[in-house]
Amino acid sequence: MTNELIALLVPGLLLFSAIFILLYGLSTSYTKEKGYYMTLVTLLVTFILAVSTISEKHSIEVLPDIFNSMLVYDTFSATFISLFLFGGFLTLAIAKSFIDKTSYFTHESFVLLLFSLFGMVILSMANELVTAFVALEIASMSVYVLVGLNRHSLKASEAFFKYLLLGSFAASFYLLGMMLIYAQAKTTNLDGIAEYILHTELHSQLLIVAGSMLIMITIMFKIASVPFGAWVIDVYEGASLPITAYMAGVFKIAVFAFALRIFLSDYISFEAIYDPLIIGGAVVTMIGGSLLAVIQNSVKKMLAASSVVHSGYLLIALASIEVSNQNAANAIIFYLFAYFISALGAFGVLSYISKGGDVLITFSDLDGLAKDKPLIAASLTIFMLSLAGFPSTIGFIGKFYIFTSAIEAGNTLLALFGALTAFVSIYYYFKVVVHLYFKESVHLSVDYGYKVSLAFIVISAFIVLWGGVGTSLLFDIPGINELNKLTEHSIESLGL
Amino acid sequence: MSTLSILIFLPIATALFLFFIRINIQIVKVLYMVVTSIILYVALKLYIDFDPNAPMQFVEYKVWIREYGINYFVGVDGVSLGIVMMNAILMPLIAIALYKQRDKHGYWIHLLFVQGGIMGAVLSLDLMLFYLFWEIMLLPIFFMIGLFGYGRKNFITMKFNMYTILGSLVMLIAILYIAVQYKEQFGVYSFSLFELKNITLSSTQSILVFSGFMLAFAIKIPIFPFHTWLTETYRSAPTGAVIVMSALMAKLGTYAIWRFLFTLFSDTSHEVAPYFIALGLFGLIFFGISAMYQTHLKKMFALSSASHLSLIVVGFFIYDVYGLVGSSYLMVAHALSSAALFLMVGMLFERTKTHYIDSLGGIAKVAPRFALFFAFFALSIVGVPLTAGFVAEVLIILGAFNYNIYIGFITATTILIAMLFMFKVISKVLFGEPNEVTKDFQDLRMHELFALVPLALLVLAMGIFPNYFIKNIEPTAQFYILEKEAPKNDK
Amino acid sequence: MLQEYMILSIILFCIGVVGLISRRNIIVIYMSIELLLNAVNLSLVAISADLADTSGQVISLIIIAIAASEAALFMSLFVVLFRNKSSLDADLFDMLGSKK
Amino acid sequence: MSDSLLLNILLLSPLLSATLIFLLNISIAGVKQYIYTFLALMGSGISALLALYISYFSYAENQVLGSHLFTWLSIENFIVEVALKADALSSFMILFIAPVSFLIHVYATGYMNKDKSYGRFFAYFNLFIFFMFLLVLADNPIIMFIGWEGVGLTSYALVGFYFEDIKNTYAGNKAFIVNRVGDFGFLSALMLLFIEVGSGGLSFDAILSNIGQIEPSMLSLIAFLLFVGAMGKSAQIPLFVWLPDAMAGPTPVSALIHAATMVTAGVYMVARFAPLYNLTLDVSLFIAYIGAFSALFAAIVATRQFDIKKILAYSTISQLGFMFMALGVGAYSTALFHMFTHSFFKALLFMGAGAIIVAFHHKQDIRELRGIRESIPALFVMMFIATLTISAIPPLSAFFSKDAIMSALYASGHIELFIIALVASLLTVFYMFRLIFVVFYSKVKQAGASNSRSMIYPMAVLTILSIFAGLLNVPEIFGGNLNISNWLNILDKQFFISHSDEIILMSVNTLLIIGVIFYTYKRYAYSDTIEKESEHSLVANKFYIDEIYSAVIVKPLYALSVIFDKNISHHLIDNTIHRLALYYEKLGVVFSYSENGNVRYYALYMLFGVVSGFTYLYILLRAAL
Amino acid sequence: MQNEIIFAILALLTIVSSIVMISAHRPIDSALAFIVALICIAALFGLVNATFLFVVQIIIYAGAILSLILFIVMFLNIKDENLPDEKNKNWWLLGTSLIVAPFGAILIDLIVRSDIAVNMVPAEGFGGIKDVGLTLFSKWVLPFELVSILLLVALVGAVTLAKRDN
Repeated sequence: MTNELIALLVPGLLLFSAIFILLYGLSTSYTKEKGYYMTLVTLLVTFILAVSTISEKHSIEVLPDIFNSMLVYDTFSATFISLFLFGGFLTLAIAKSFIDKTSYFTHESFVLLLFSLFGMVILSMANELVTAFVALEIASMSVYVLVGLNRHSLKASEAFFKYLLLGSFAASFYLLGMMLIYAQAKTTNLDGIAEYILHTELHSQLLIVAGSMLIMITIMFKIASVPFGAWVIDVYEGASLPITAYMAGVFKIAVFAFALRIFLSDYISFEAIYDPLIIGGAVVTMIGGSLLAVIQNSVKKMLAASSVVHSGYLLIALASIEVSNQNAANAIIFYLFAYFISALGAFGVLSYISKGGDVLITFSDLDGLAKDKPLIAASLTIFMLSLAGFPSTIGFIGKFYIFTSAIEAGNTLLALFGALTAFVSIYYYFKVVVHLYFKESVHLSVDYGYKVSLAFIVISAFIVLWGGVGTSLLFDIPGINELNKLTEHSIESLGL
Repeated sequence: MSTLSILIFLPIATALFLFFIRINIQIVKVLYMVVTSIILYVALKLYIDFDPNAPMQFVEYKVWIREYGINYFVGVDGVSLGIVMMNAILMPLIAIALYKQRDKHGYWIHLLFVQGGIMGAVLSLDLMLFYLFWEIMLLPIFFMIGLFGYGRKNFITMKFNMYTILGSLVMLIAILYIAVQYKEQFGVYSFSLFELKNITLSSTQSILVFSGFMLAFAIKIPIFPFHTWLTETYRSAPTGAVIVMSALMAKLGTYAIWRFLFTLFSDTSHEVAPYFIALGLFGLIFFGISAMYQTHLKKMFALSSASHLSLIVVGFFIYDVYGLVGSSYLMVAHALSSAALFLMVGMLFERTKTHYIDSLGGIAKVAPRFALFFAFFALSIVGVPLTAGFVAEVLIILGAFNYNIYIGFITATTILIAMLFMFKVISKVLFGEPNEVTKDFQDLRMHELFALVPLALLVLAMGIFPNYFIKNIEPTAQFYILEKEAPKNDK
Repeated sequence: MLQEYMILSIILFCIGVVGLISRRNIIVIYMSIELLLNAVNLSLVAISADLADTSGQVISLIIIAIAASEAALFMSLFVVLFRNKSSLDADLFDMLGSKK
Repeated sequence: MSDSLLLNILLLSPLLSATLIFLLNISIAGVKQYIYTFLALMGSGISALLALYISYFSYAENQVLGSHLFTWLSIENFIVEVALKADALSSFMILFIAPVSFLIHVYATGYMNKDKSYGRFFAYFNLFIFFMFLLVLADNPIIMFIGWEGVGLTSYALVGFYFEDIKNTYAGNKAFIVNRVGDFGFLSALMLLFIEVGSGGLSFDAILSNIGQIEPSMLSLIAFLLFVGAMGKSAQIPLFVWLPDAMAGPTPVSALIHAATMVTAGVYMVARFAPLYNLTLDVSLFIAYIGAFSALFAAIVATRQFDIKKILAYSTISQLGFMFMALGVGAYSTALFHMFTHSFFKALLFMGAGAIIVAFHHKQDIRELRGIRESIPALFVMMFIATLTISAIPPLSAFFSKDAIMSALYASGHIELFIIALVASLLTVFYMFRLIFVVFYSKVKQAGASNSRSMIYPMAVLTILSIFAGLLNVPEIFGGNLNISNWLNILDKQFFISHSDEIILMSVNTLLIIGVIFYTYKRYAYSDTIEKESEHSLVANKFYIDEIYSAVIVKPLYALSVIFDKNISHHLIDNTIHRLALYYEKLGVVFSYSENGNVRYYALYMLFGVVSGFTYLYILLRAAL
Repeated sequence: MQNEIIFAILALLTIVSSIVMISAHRPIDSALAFIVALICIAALFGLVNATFLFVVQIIIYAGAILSLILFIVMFLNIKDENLPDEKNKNWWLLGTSLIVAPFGAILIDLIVRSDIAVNMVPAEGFGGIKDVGLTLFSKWVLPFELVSILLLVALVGAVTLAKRDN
């Protein structure tokens, strides 16, 4: 199959499947099981399709005549598409127990999930601001609704409200920025903008600078960087666990797919202007996130707050992208993968043990889980270690790349600062471990069942470990080197 | 698989295997014994095959993360040999001494894990590999304290963990920094110790990077003022963990000073040596005096360890052949003695349920063998002749006098410092009339003797025939001294 | 005319922002958001006229469509919120905060 | 039998017997006592015989035995061989150490009879002898230091032998700790010596032949530090405090360690380094003064003690002071000779005291031991002879040795030293006869158990030695030829004193002594004077030296410990860290006020972000344009 | 010149009505003010020949969306006493205006500084339905199609959230 075909097939399949389930859901023969498995199969198939194109460097415009060069399918987008399709698959797979035990995962939820993934797929391929925006909105709106899926929960409604309101607010900044860029560059195509920047002086780029800044603010909003990310804890808390996992892991990747593309193609010329801003953003994000994370009693909120810190790390890497050296971009992709698999696992474990309830999972709810369910506890511990950046987990390699790239770009102090926030993060991540292992159990032994969910949790844990130490020396399974190669190809394919 | 890899990965693999397989605790213990015995056997073979005059031996080199030049690169020389041997010897002995007391899978699994971790950290010649092991050996200890500790164990294990990780993270940045510098100067990434030492750094840079490394080591050792995690942690930790911490992990900190700082920043190390000597000497006296008023055995021994570790630091930073050899020797000697002492404190606690010296007494009357060994190891800490500690202290003091006469005098106080508290311990614990707590004190059982006798013999052997052991360390030390004195070619 | 249009659009945008933040009534907040979008539209149309290129208008058309979809969500939001608390006061919905 | 083997056997036979006893003791319960006795006596007996043999050959044929066992350490220049050498000095040392040890062993088999820790005692005892031999036979100072520390260690174990009474343990601790303070000096000196001249080898010969290269101030420092070691071991001011307390040990221990052997190690060491001290006259004089003050001080304190062993202990300090005086003025062989005689009579005194103690139900206070002459006539005779000896009544052995010291002091020109020595020697007579008269010449009578023969016979041997040992070194004035001094052949300073002066000195001295004896007799014999003497006077309380040490050293250290651990480690550092963590969390709480859940505030933060970002951007762009 | 005057009047009207919109106490007043603003904006569209957009603006915004708002206001039947008691409303308005002012000022300054106008003369039929349609289906077909999906998503979402339980 040609890459172009796959580029069309993947979103097409998602869309088709979404609409099919939407319609099929009205039929009486529809059951939740069927919808679930259809979605799962769709994700698996599309993932396989996407992943088949990541092994080599390539870059094509998808139907350039019809789509007017608005879509680009390159290794970069293929990588990202594979990533979040895999993420979506994993979220759903782990969430099986949660979905079965709750009533509000109707067929629409699967539809919206597919739609959001569709939006993300387009977003990662979009090479034009309006297309990207619409794709982003498709993804966002699906997620807004997914957040508020549990209509009877006050929390979910409130989360939906906040996310929608602030999301729209942020979106309007994007539009304003896009308008300013368009006003000056007279085009919304990324390549066109890049060309304009290349051929003009700074005094005729003022609006582009301002507009790019506004777009960046939207991105910062989506990845929940301080001060634009105040929503994140509330929304993560309000949303049901699989959705939170989905947002934290998958959606963030999609946003970064676009952010990286736009950054590498356009913004990089303004590196000198934006770097201090991003660095400032990274610093306040890391501080703010870790401040909020240390005080939380709820594990979910802690994870939410800590996701802010992780955004800070990503911003470090973003600030470290240089014209001459784009290692930082590789680092971002790697880190995204590392974070997504770990966060997904962590939220997945929570969703697995939450039994579908709306209750907060506080730290003390985890007390003594290790005695009862050693496998779950071990997996959660591995995820925590990875999030904390403990060596031998993928999270460490991610941080390693980010810090290295930061130092390479001369941001040694920033890297040091990142290390210090990582230090603080040890506190709240290890707190989970302490509760899991060292506290006496308060509740009776529960059988959670759902070996499939458990299996996927364990698989994720293994990926986390393998990504931390894995090497083809031992087994012929792709390890760190291969992931690294992949990120490199992705970034290089942008220039093709 | 070759020797060093067996040393590193056999315990880890067994630990992982045991983690996933739920089997009878007796089988776990047997397996533990089998594995640690194999390790001991391999280590002994290594010791015999070791060629004192060759620089780095049994080297294994495999590419790990190609892009960043991170490799699985291990090797052993005179410095690491001592810790490897200690690690191999102590682990089975811990099991022999404790096998009746600990009926939890986790205890043994974590011990195996930490054995592998320490082996890895000691043998690594690649900075990232070192960092990896340096960090992961923390985990088993974290778990052991949390799972099997006493008192406010959760708080304390967290504190210990965070404290150590703070240092490690700063060190990580330092490692990355020099790696990036290497890349800028040589065009490729490398984390290999022997390649990184070729980089040229300005003096500010190298002092900063040095401090980054040193912070991690200083916390692990610990050097004043980074010691405040120490007493509480030792107090709360279960016997196995305390032994590992005091006998092995703390030594890793000092070992790393030699292995990494002296290799990478030999000039800077030399420049800042006076400060660290001063800090070490201060710590030596400070911890020694602090220990005087303690009544909790483990806290006191913790401070005693800290005092000796400060001495080791002094010995290293004196940076002549006597200091280096003496400190390396003290690392091993102190590992043996403190391991044995903590082991015995564990036995004491198991029998009397107390760690406070004020509530003990008269044990010598009811348990002469216990008293004998306890006194022997306590005295070996004090450094009486014919024990290993004496040899090491003499060498360090010699080095110190060689360095500077005043430093020499202060260093020589080490022969006084340990006595301040050790005799109090011996008297209060062993002597006097037995009281309510100790009147039914059971003397050493056979298996405990089996664990302690080899340690005692080794301490004696190292004290009486030091030359046999030191000949393995000396060439390496000489090599470092030569390197220090040789001018850097491109400066 | 382009600059004047854009300045007006910025002013409207700012007014929209003020309304969004200052008002507690969610309906007014929603209208402020619409105002933001309209402000952008205004400029786009002006740019389009200035360039003599309809693209700008098409974009604003798309934005209107987006606004419409937002409207749909907001309508359902009103319903959900009102159902829950019988009020559309934004300040009442603060139960998720992390304030200690 | 080769010579080096002899030396090795001499050294190792006590070690072997110690090890065997020790292993038997810890591994098998209820070993018959005679097995221990046999092993212990074998160990010390063999070495005693060998010692006599070796000394004889050294004396007669001037041969130097040597033995090289193995290399202890070899790092660069620091090459320490475990080598033994029996030159004249060493031979002289083992000449009295080994036999006295053996005798005390025999005595101890009686003293410790039926003791439940019989085996342990002899294990320590033999180990002690091993270390003592190592000390005197070592061919280099490092090995000597090992022996030096080793005797301290075994002394610690033996002083605290009856550990059920925690006070004994503390006495042992004190002994070891104070000794170690001296060792600190000794070790430092050794290190400095090595650094200065170590490249030429570490054997005594090598060192002493190279000391000329050391600059004088350094040499003085080394000499001083070495003497600090001697101070500790030989219980001189200010490091004497351990010795009286060390009497807590069983009496054979006091006899062997704290009278005859270990405490003399300091003297041996100074004599060993005689060439060095000959170059550092300032330090030598210092030694002399320390010796003088120790002699006087201890003698004064001894006059108001009531514990029979404490009196003897102070007497030992005092006698050691005499030796150091002699050493200080350069009369090395004189000092050594006094040490030689002292070891006999002081051991005898201690053994006698021990025998009394055993016979009279472990009473040690002379006020409770009154009137015991009738029940132990043999003991009385021996004790009396020993007292006469220590008083330097001619022609008993100490007369020759002490008189030689007095002459040397007088001749050295340091009259003040001479006067102090004279006063101290008179005080010696006073306190010794006070002891004798109080205990044996009393109106009250009491009966005690009789002593076993194993205790009496060694004492008898020692009595004979005490009487006649002086003949080995009869000065010219009595027609002797100073056999021992000649044999030792140490670089003694030569003093010239006319025979007439010497005779006057002797006679005056003797007369004074006899006068003091009479005074003492008047004062104490058949009188209650002793009951009236206060226990609380300045002298009885040893000038409050222990209290002063406690207040000046121990208490401040303890206070420092509290300050270090509590105030600095805990309050200052640890609490700062905790507080930092706490503040971080508090800051988190404060920060969480911003996360108040109100969506409009969230929007406001975004606006803040946007505005500040744009302000920054604008400033930057303005600057760029 | 005529255009400028009309622009000035419309701009003023837009601004005033927007301010009224955000400051009116009752939502119904806001909505009415918003209608005025929207119509003014539509007129401003018309002023630059965007005739199709003019129509769309009137129909969709002023017509559809606003009636939706009004419908909601009526449907939910929010009484005056149910309205939020916005005591500090004016302070908020003032404060936020002050905060946002630099943002606006900076953007306006940048716009003034940038010489972006090209002043192309529009062709005949510019901004008409045909013109817009052609552009939409040639150049912007992808966003257009995507918008359709977006609307579908919104629809599904709205239904999901607002539907009653069965």
